[in-house]
Amino acid sequence: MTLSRRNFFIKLGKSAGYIALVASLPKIAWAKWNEAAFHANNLDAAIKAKYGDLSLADNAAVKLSAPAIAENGAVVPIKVKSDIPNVKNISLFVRDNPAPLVTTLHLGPTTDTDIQIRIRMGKTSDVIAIVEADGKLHRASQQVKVTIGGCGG
Amino acid sequence: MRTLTYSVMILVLVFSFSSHLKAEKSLINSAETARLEAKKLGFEWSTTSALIKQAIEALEAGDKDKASLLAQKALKEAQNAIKQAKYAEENWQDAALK
Amino acid sequence: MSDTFKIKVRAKSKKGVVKAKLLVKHPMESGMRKDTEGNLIPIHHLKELTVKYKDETVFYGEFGTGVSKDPFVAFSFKGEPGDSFVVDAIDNQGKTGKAEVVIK
Amino acid sequence: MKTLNTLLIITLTLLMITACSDNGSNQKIEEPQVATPEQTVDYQLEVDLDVKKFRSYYSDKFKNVAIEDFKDGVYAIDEASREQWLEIEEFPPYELSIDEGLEFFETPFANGKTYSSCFENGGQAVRQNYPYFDTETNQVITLELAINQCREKNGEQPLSYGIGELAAVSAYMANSSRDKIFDVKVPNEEAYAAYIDGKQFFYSKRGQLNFSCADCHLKISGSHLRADILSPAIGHPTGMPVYRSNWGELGTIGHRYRECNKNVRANPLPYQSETYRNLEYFQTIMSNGLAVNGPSSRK
Repeated sequence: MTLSRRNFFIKLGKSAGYIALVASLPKIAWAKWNEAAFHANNLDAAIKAKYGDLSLADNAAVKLSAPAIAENGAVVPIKVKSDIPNVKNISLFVRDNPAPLVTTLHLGPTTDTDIQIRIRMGKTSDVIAIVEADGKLHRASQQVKVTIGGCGG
Repeated sequence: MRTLTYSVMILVLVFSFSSHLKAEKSLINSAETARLEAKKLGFEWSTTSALIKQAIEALEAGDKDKASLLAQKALKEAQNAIKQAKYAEENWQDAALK
Repeated sequence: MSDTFKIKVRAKSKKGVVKAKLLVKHPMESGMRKDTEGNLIPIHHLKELTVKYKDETVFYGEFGTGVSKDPFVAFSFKGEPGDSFVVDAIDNQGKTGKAEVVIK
Repeated sequence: MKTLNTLLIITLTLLMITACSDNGSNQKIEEPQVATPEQTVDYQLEVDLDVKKFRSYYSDKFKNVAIEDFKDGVYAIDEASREQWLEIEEFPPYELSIDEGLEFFETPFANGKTYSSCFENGGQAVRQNYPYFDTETNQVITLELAINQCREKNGEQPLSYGIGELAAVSAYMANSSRDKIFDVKVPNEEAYAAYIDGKQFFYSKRGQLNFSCADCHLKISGSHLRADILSPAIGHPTGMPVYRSNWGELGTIGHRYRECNKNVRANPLPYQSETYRNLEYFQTIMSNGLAVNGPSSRK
């Protein structure tokens, strides 16, 4: 439903006409933050709000790297890489966070599917990366253990 | 910390003219004296002043038993801290690498 | 509090691919934390960040409170040393951050 | 977690009670030893012996770790957390503090002077010389104390010692000193007394949990305390100031000392109190030979 709006930005890069439009209406870009998806309080709802009914399947071509045991849940380094062609965006979810959607990173046509980000995890949970390409969703998951520290070593 | 010392002083003033609650009052005073001694030695525990504060509050609320129990606990803590300081002073070298 | 926040960027090109690393100075308040007086600290997080290289958007991120304090994000795109790109960011309180970066 | 917590506390409290009652019964009565007066005591020699023992203790304990790598703290001894740390160090959040520190460092005081006027070499690459024992005022001068002394000398208000502007200035100065080697000296008897005071603090049990610095960071360093791996004490000061993810900000070594003391339920001493400065002096001497790698990031 809101697909066209979501992909608006990426399309911008491909069309000079749209660039002219965005130059005159720069605020449009900021309207895109997906409120429903970020406010969803469970994983399924967040994915649904983000991606609607696009087909979703695990795909080993999505390389998610996350620590098996997070040194500190406040700062968990995550990497996502893939050689799947035509990737539009990558979303990261933490299943057991109060709001599972952490981020959506949209990639331009010349941008590699190779990102790093540091995320927060309240407790041990699955981390899920979803890569959207050609109208399909490709998923990789990994559990990250979060232990509560005492003195910090 | 200042408020605590202040409230202890108030307490002393309020109760010093009556023999009422004398035992509890003096127990709290002993705990506070011991705490200050431990503090001077640099070994005060972070838990002690809260116990004394609670003891004073309990006494003000008229709960003598609770006040007494808390003051005793605080006193014991402060005494242990002083012991700890003395023990460290005399024996720390035993723990050092040989 | 200032209406802007800082963005620090490192960008190096190697064989025509720019590795860009961004560090954003931002408290990333979850809206669930309390201050010392027990009052809830209002939610305050980085929301959107756009990277433009030669008038093309090469990267655009949406962020929620699940991102760490002082957010870090890295990505790669095709670009040459000496060229520059622009980073624009905004948070949920309307504060903005901007950086112009020359690729090394 | 709460039950675990309680259990730990109970165990430690029991330990503490045993230890404390032992203290009572085992009081040693010894004749105080009167040292025969000597012409000159080479205090530096005594200290160098201590350094040697300290280094070989950790080398024996962590056989795979090269001595110079202890500057990386806990990440020298634990591979899994090292990997995550290296990812963070790729672009660490303290980089923002270094920039802030530079700005503060270069902004003139009201009298037109800057911090650089107070320090050797304009304040560049001097971190490794701190703390030092000032033979004129007979006290340990830490970098943070020197920063505030500089401010006061120039008619400025001192900064608070834990976090914020002072920590940022310290971070900037440390960063300009990267890879310089610590070589802190003990020049005379008074300095040796300060060193011994710091050493005594390091080995003294304190707090409700009855732990000394040495208990955690020497005897059982490398083992787990709840989810934390206890860092070796060698290399503690090299990475200061530190951006701790737990704090979400940069703090000084004093900030960490106070936190550590609170962790064992001891009332922390004031920032830059003589004892904390002496402790930093002792700890830095124990880390002599290691390189400055502050500011650093820790969990």
